[in-house]
Amino acid sequence: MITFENVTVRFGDFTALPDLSLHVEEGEFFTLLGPSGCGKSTALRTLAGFNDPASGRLLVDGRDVTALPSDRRGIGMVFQNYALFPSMSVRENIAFGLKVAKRPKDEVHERVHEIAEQVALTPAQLDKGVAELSGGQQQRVAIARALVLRPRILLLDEPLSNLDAKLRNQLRVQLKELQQQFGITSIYVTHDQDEAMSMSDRIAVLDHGRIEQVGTPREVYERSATEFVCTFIGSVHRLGEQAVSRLSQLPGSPVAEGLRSYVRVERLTLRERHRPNDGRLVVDGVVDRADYHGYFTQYAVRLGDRSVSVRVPWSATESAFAAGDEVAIGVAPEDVLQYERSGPEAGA
Amino acid sequence: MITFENVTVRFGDFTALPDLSLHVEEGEFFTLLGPSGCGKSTALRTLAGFNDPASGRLLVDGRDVTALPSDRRGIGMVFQNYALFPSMSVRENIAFGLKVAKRPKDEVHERVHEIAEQVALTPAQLDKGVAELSGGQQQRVAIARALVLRPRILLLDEPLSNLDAKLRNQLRVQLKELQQQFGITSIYVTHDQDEAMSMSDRIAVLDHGRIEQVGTPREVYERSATEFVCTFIGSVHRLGEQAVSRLSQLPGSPVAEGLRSYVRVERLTLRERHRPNDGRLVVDGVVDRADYHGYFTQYAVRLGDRSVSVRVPWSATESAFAAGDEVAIGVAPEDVLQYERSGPEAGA
Amino acid sequence: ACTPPQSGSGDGDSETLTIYSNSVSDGRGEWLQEKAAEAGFTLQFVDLGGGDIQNRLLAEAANPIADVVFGLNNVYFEKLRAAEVLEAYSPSWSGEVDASLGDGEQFWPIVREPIMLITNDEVFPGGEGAPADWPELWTVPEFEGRYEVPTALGGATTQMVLSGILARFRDDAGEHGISADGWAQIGEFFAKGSPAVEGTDLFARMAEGEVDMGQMWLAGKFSREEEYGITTTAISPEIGVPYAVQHVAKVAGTKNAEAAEAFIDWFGGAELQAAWSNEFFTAPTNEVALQDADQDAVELTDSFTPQDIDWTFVAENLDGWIEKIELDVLG
Amino acid sequence: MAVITLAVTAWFSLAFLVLPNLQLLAEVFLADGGLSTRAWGRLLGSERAMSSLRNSVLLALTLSVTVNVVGVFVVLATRYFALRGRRILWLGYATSLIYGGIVMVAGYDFVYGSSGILTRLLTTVLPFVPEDWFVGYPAVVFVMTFASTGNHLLFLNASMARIDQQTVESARQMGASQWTVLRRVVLPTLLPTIFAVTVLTFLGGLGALAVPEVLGGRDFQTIAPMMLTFANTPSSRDLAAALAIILALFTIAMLLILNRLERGGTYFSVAKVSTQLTPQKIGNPVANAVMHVIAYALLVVYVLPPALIVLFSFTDARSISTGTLRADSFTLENYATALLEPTARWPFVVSISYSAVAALVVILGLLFVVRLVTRFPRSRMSTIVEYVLHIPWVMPGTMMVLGLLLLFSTPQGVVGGRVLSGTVGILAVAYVVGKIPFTFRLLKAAFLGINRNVEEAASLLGASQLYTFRRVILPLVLPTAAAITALNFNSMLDDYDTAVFLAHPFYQPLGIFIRNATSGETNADASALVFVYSVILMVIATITLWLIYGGGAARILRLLSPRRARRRSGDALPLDPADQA
Ligand SMILES: Nc1ncnc2c1ncn2[C@@H]1O[C@H](COP(=O)(O)OP(=O)(O)OP(=O)(O)O)[C@@H](O)[C@H]1O
Ligand SMILES: Nc1ncnc2c1ncn2[C@@H]1O[C@H](COP(=O)(O)OP(=O)(O)OP(=O)(O)O)[C@@H](O)[C@H]1O
Ligand SMILES: [Mg+2]
Ligand SMILES: [Mg+2]
Repeated sequence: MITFENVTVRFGDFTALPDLSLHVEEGEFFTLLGPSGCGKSTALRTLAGFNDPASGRLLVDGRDVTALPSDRRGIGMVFQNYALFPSMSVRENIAFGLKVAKRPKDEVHERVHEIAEQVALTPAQLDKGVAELSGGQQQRVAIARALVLRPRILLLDEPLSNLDAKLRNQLRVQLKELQQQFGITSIYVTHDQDEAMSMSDRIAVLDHGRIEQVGTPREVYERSATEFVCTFIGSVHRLGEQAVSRLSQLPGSPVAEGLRSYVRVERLTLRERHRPNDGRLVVDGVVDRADYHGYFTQYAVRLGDRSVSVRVPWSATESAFAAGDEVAIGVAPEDVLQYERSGPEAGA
Repeated sequence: MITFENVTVRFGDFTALPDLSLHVEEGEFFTLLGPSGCGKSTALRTLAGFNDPASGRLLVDGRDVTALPSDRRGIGMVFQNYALFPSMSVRENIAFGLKVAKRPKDEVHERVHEIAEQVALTPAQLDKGVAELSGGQQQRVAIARALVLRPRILLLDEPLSNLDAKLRNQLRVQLKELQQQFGITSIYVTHDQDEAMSMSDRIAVLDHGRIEQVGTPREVYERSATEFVCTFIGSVHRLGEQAVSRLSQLPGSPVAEGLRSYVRVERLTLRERHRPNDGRLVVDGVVDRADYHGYFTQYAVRLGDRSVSVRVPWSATESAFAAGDEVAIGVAPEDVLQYERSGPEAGA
Repeated sequence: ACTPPQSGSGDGDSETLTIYSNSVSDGRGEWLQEKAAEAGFTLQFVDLGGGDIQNRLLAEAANPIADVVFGLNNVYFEKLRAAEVLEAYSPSWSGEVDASLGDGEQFWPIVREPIMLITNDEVFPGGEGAPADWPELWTVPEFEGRYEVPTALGGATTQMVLSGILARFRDDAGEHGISADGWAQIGEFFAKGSPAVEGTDLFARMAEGEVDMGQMWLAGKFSREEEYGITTTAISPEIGVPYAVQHVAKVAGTKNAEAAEAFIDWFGGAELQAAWSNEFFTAPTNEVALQDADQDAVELTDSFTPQDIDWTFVAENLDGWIEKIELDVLG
Repeated sequence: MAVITLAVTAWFSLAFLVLPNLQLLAEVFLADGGLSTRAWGRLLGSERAMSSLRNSVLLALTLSVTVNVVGVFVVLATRYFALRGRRILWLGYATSLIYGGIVMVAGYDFVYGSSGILTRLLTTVLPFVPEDWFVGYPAVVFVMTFASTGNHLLFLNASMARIDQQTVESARQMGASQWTVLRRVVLPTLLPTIFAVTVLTFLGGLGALAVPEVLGGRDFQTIAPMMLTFANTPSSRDLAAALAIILALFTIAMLLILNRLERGGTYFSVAKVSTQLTPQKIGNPVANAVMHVIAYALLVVYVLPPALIVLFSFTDARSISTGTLRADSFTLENYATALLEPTARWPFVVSISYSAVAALVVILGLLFVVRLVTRFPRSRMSTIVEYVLHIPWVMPGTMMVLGLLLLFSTPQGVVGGRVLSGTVGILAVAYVVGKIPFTFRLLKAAFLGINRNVEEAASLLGASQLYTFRRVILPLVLPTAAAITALNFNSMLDDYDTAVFLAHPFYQPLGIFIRNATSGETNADASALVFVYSVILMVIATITLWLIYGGGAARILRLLSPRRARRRSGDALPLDPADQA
């Protein structure tokens, strides 16, 4: 449905997107993930028609829209900086698109109230000026303004970044529902892995304007195509050469020597010393610090002169450790992710 | 060190903070947590001197600063809307405070570069205009601008909301380090529970401008004082009356009947049926959907006509389920959180 | 109030004559309109200063809007004629005026008025001790700084005064037809005078004692004396004073040629000129009108000798004089 | 829409800006079949011309500084700082907007002139002060400075309203003093507007006519009167044109410098949602007191002259010229003459209609053009359009007008083969042309203050360019647009220079009427009438300003269309400090 065909975008001499190609299917929930400044917003804005590509084409439904003005692309967008109309009330902001489309008054009124309720804005807030709202409320106005039009294509640039976990979950579910109900093709920018993982059909991981990997959440997480993807998504621990060599010698181990090797921190096991090792590589260490995170605890464990962080989920059967406890860290060979020494140095 | 004494803040007839009292210790990392629009920013802005309290006093170091102009309160702040100076370059934005303080040129230059590096801004970006930065880059400029002054008191209003997980973690660690190194007393606003949990010495949970609970992360999470706190922080599952009654009958159970009862979703266990129950209440169900989240999987389990979501951390020893699998959910009586029917209806 | 008060039915209305004039202010326009209506003319005035009328007529040459122009002095009419803006017409009363005052072909005289040097009677009681002619202003030391000199050179009166002075130094070999001495003299004139103050009348300054004398035209002298409560005397030099003679002419290319001609015949005729004189204290050039004209006005006008000035020469050179004065003399 | 705008702009510029001037320049410079260079030699050889030119440039440069200093202060006192009685201050300072020219000089003369109030005071206390102390360069600068701050009051106020309050807060809170915040954060964001008003001031200085003429004395005469004389003398027009070209060079230099400084800057708030600036309390009590004292001292400076004008408009010519009042000085005769004259009403109708039409046309047209130019700031088209639209600023008014008249008195293909001179329309065209540069410059400044994202958002919501413009952009530039319209309207009411050549005989505007009633060549001395007409014009100007700033228009609109009744903080014109009270 949406295709970026060798799109290049420049700002002066700075190339924000060098040669981006991407295809998004009809009805898909597609996520752009990547470090701050990698060009996610630029990609969305280019699709919406606000940045002129220096070269390349944009296709929507097979039609070349590269030269089409943005109001005729039929795209809805939630802007990263909200871009609310400062001179209008919240209600006027949300109703704007409907009024443009000359919907009857009653319908406008009804739909505005409906969407406002969905994003948890009260009727009293509807009549405030946008500058009188809290940051999160402003963000919700931006979401409501885009959703109320039920566009066929929806671009969302970090739409939930200023919301609390509860509301965030609620809106995630609603966004996803709306998206499925109306078959809206969505491109979503988020820095929140969880969000990306749980909502997306596919994820594209970007770095410096280049695509590192496109795949389902599971593919991207478990079979990260590049070292960058592996280290960017989730927390990983980089294994030392010695550990890799020992892992490769375990029976039936797929681990090869001489490659950069990582293991996701939650796959590390933390046990009392001297428990059976289940075919893992086991290394002894001492707990340095335990950070309580609610449903998991993050331990900093000292192994000689290095410190490794291990994330241990809450579990009724395993006991908790405190600073100073002597522990053993275990790594299973099948959990090791390995990469050629291609990219620049990337630590864990 | 910082005291809010019965502070009331109004906007017109709307009371954003009714009678807020709060005490933050020297060197403490204190977090304000609460739903969007509950008054977190208002509280910070009042402390910084940008909102005049209708009544009440603000004390810093025992000194009444309520009437002091904001530039004489010695407080640093990262604004939720960034409040960058549009007419200045990134460098000038960051150097602003130092120049105002008439620091020598060399020092300014050095400190700007140092802090820029810490927030991962490149020298090339330093010379851009702030409008040419990505959202996350702008946020980092806002952070750098406040940190470079090493204020004794630092107010941070959702300083990391637009950053990707990796950078976020990195900056969290740096913030925390700086805070400890210089003994900066910090008040932090975030909507991210994880962040609140891992960074804070204490957390205040706000709702509608009122404090619901103040305590350490563990207290707030495990011994949530009110139903609001319990349901706002983390994900909980509300237990039906029948389940509560059965739980109360288990041997040595602290569960009482007739109260609203919750259990945190990650404390729910998901097992194959017919395994031993370890003194838990066990309910049979069928897996509806499994959402992959990387280091944990969220299952929607159907129990008769209700659906319960259960978060199962990745674990080598437990097997994964798929939609249609028959499972048993277990609840331990000591994991049940109970509240009087005081507040308004609050679902899980 | 959404239609012009005097218009008939708008553009190109054959009934309405458009008349450019600099002498219809002070109620003269209304009076004339009334009289004209009785005579069957509908008039619409464009009331502007002499220079402005000239410029406007020149610019509109290709598509004239005016039908008739009157009230300007010889210099302007000479220039209009040179630019072929006017059309020859011999009015019915052409025999009743001294045709040599005009060009005897295109523009015809109606009213004449002396341009004078006046002195404050309080300083020079009865003209005692006053200068006898313009050159004394800058040659007699006592008068230095006591006479007003113009600063803006666009006004008709100013131009007459300058012409009156410069014409005495005609030298066809000199710059702009004026001898070097003439330029030196005019330089002295400006250097030793007290520059006029924009927005402050000569009489106001005389009343304040800032200056004692300056240029004025006949009718202006009388109305101002009353207003400021001072009396003045006009100098009557032997060489004479410049007369501003007002003329009337038909504009070339007018769409209402016939009506325009009829108007000119009526306007310059003895009857109307006499009435005009009685109403506005002027001296008509129409000899037939003289008998019924305001005798005081005629007498006063005749009490001065007309200075003998070659107006064609002046018209040819005046712009150059003004330019030179602006650039090299003032300062 | 861009295409239409561009096409219309191109046609209009060609027809009414470029061709008429080319025609005139050709006429004056190509006198005898060849290019005439006579003018340059004449000018360079004239000591007076050169010194006048020097004086004009000196005045323009001086004013660019002094007017900005006073103007910025005035804006701070009425909009930025929370001073007591800001509304009164604003009204007082705004008096400079409702009168000007020779009458304004007279007003100052009543205070500082040889028989002025202050002079009498001074000469009594300090006998050695000469009566005519108020003359020359300092006096001219003084009067013109206070006369020219109106633009600051309107336009700087409007841009100030768009500054994000939180940037001020954050700067304060990083330890910046109020002064530093102002200098480093607030003023830089206002630069486009400051530049725009600086250009206006600079041009005002270059073209200064009445004030130096009266107050300059022998040593400080400027070039404008000379240019006026030359422009009105057919054979000397090449001199006027040559002078115009010299002034144009200065103006272009100024524009180039300012455009360069302006380009590449960011002047819109980059905040997610910016909060409106509220007046700042001055923390330091001494500074606060000083600020109040200066503000009110300035109020007196501003208000005395117009107050005296109103007072003296009820007296006879003699009292006016001598600046003295006696019990029997007062008379209503002047008002009677001015108001009861039977034909007096029509010119008012004509002038108000012309001014309203031209003010609206120019603002509406330029809103589109400026939007185009600011959308594509780096395109060559924008640069060309921008410079072409500045032509009327560099050509002397009379020359512009003559060019129009000359060109359009023969059928011109560019206007469909029609003859325009003699029609009612040509005066309106000239008015529009004359107001283009001023309008363009200030509108551009306003547009630079809008964050592009907002516009983008609207277009994604399906709004056409036009709709976006109307509902999103317009409310944001409305304060400035309204201010421009008001000023344009007021300034055209008493226009003489344009009307004198172009007015249709049946539709002659007020300026001609007033000039006829009051010119020095009428028989009666009409200086008293000048005052009366000025006061009447002041009343009209005040009504215009009230309509726009005092909420008058809003009130009327509300009566006309209840749907628009609700005024949000954003649409309210934030210029009137009362809005923030
Ligand atoms: N200037 C104002 N005028 C009127 N109401 C305001 C103003 N500023 C804030 N409010 C209201 O006060 C309440 C608290 O706002 P505040 O900005 O403190 O919320 P917050 O807790 O920071 O929320 P968020 O997490 O969304 O940023 C909100 O309901 C908001 O609408
Ligand atoms: N108008 C501009 N002029 C110059 N450079 C720009 C401009 N807009 C963006 N950039 C640069 O282009 C790069 C990509 O920006 P973009 O906004 O697409 O990043 P992003 O991936 O959305 O980041 P974030 O997650 O921080 O919002 C950044 O390095 C940014 O500095
Ligand atoms: Mg972005
Ligand atoms: Mg907030």
